Amino acid sequence: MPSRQIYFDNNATTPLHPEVKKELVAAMEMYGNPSSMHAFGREARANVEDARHRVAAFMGADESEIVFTGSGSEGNNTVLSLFACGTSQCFPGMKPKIVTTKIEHPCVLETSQCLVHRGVDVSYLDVDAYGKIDLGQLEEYLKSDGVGLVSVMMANNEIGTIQDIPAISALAHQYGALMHTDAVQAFGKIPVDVNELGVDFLTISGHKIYGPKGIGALYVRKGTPYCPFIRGGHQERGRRAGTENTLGIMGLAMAVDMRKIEMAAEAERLRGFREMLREGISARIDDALFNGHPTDSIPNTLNVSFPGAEGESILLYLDLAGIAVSTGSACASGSLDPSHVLLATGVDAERAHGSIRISMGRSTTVEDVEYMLDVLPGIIERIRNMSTAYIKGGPHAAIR
Amino acid sequence: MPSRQIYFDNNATTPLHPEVKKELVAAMEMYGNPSSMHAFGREARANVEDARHRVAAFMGADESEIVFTGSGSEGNNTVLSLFACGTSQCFPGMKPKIVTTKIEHPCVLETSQCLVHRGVDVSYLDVDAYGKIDLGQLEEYLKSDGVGLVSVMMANNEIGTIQDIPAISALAHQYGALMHTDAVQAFGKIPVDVNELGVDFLTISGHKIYGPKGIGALYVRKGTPYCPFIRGGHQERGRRAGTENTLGIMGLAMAVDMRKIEMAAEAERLRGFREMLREGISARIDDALFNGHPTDSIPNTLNVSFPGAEGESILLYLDLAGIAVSTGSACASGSLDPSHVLLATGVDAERAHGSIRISMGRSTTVEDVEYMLDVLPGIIERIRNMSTAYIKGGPHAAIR
Amino acid sequence: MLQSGEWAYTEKLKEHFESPKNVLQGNDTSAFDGVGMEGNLQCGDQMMVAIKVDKESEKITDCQWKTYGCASAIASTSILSEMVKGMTLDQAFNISPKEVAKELGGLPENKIHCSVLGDKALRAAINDYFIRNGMSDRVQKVQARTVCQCMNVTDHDIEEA
Ligand SMILES: Cc1ncc(COP(=O)(O)O)c(C=O)c1O
Ligand SMILES: Cc1ncc(COP(=O)(O)O)c(C=O)c1O
Ligand code: FES
Ligand code: FES
Repeated sequence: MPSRQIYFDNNATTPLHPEVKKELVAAMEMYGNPSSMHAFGREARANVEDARHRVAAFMGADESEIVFTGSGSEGNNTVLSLFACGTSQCFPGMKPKIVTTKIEHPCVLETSQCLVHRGVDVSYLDVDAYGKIDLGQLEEYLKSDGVGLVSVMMANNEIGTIQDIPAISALAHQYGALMHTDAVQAFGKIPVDVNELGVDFLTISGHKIYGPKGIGALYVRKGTPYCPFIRGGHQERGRRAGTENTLGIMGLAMAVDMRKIEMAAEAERLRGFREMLREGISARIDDALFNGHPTDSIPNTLNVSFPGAEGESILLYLDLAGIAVSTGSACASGSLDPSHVLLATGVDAERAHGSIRISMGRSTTVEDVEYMLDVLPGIIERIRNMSTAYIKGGPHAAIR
Repeated sequence: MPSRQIYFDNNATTPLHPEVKKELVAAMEMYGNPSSMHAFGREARANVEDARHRVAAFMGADESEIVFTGSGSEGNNTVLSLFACGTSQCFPGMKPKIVTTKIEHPCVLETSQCLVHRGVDVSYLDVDAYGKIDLGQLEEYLKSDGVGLVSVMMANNEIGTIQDIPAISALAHQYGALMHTDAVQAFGKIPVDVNELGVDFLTISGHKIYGPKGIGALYVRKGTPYCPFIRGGHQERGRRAGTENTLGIMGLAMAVDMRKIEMAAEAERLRGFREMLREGISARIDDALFNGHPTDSIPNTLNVSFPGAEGESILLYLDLAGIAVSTGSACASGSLDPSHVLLATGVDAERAHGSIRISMGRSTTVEDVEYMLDVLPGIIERIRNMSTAYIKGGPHAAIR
Repeated sequence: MLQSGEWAYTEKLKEHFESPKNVLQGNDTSAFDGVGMEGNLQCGDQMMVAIKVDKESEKITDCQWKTYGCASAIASTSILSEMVKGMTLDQAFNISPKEVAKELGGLPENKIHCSVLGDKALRAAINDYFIRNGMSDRVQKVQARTVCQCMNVTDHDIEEA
């Protein structure tokens, strides 16, 4: 075991907040089914509804607009699948046409691909070099008529780039489309208010905000057509079947409460660390290329490519030094394709393959950042010395 | 608060096993994402795969055949939805015709109804007075050709009746259909072995076996065509997207381990208690009518109707006495329709409305049973005295 | 974490459910001046209300009832039977389910319909009184139940498990 263990992979998942742990331990004693009428059930119901209220409040929503889900992926699947609902009974006036982007999370992209087999038309917006979509292109798609849903993620998980959701919502609504944003990476890192954003649907996930894994929430604006994805019971007002995950729900609400307290100061601090990292890396490593938007970005995330060094090697050498990061590429998830997000920003496959994502969190210290800056240059140098692909100041240097 | 609190609603949900609580507390310290390559991720991965192995082993399955889900409802939705997959790529040779029963859980019945809008043909088998399906009727449906799936629950949640799954599987396979069983209520109460049952799919849920809510597992026999329901990442070998609920998965595995140890002796004990209840109720209360099969039934469950006494009133008077039961009727769920299960067994609406379900669990004691037998007769008498509907020894008495 | 687990309904409702007032003992209603029956067992709710009336003042002097119904039906009819004593037939006829629910301190949304039944049975009893006493002209139609009440219930919140 390395002497230090530093976790720079908070966009993948986060440790439980100490207050969440406490809440979970307390909640373990409560076991009623919120749907039961007896005392055990009523206690569970009261706690679930209290949690719903707290989650809703932090995003400016009404509690009736919150549906608890089993994950961010489920939330996104739920929204997209609405547009393939086979019956006009449950989703009247549904227009089976979706516009989304090339840089969405796989749970949006793969669901979209499946929906095509179910008669839904899907278009993918391009992004610029910073990962931002173009409102002009969106408007063109919207003009072609019949778009039922625009789904654009609020902040990208790999490069951190934040989209202008209020403007996108306004445009979508102007053309009669509904608006969804996957806010899994934005929620709890930057302010998220459903009314300021103007969205009809918004997805969040517990484990990205120091809450439990396996719990999420979906915001559904009052009056928006809806059809359950997991069908069955009357749980969640008939919007999501399955006995409520009371432990997860109470843990999520506590995580949200803590975000409310900690988010602003933490963002400030992490933004400072990120600039330390950016400057330190630039100063100590040749030809480092930063990916994503330099400022319109969630404060904890820094994505950087090192031409000539393959991402997975960097990840594993860092791991040996006790530092956990992820590769921008999907290698980590078992595929060898370079990151679809980086490719969409127009970088070449080599740069995409040679990237790592550093994602900090609430426990990140200045010492962690300094240790990273001490360790990383040696690792990159070592890999590049082994590499067939690195020529110092080579073609990449020019586009830095 | 009443002086005693007795929980007779274990079919709705169960308290966490003390060992599961311990496991959850330990697991809270582990937070890596099992998909991450670094040390944090590898630790989580190892724990998830260990859990998968243990869950698989207890049902005689191979670990590669287990997909962790977010609930029993999700598992059932997943299996049924396969048969509406719009593309032959992911589900070749799919025959969009399902045969199920009239007494399934709402998550099967409502999903079936939705699939009809997606081009799937669904038939519902009748049941006899004990809640058993008729193999002859099943064979007739199968003969009419093109049935892709037979889905029959192993044990019913309301009346406890157990179906002859091995015979049903054999018949399904004889006619080229796949076989699914919803074993949410059977698993952990009676032996469940996927090979003895001969099923291709089998659904379980954590919170019915003293494990966490919001976690379940789906058995998918090797080589069976499959298409993910929640789409996205590569998690669960591409069979279920969403960051793995590590806490839930580890809790589920521990719950399964405990079932392995406790199930057999507990079944014996609860069967005894059930007969005590049945005899005591018969002796002390006029015209009590028992629902479900007298012997082919999960050992913890007793469903009984009291003509002239409405189920919700019984439930709430029992609640005032500190005893938690559920109504067989769906009244408790805010809907006034009488239980679809009881109606399917051929009882009239009044008997269906006047039923309660007593479902015992691992902590049930003989004192609990005696207290119930002390309290229940007075409550029924009281309600019947207020009732417009009870005539002692009336029409119902004859059919007892 | 909330330490709830207390009775979901109001104290008042709980009180009337625990000790319902004016339940008719036995099945004999011959001593009463008007009897009304509403609902049916198929829907899981049936209500019978019997009243005694002072002919002179047309005031209700006694009101007893029986029900096949849930806690809300029991409690709301119990409280209704208290409310109408001393009222004239016209006053009693015009009590709305809302007033009954208010008297109980409120009812959950999905239980409002349960309180309607007692009310309807009371009106039927009043109409019965008019018919028995040759005042058929005073019979007011109780709003016809075209669809079964049960179908209109908002059934989300809670679910069987
Ligand atoms: C027979 C049966 N199937 C499925 C389910 C659904 O399980 P879950 O609550 O985990 O979604 C239940 C219980 O709720 C059940 O009793
Ligand atoms: C942007 C984004 N959307 C959705 C998800 C999926 O969330 P979950 O793992 O809770 O399914 C993730 C993370 O995995 C994500 O980063
Ligand atoms: S009814 Fe099937 S998706 Fe809406
Ligand atoms: S590809 Fe969409 S359901 Fe199989």
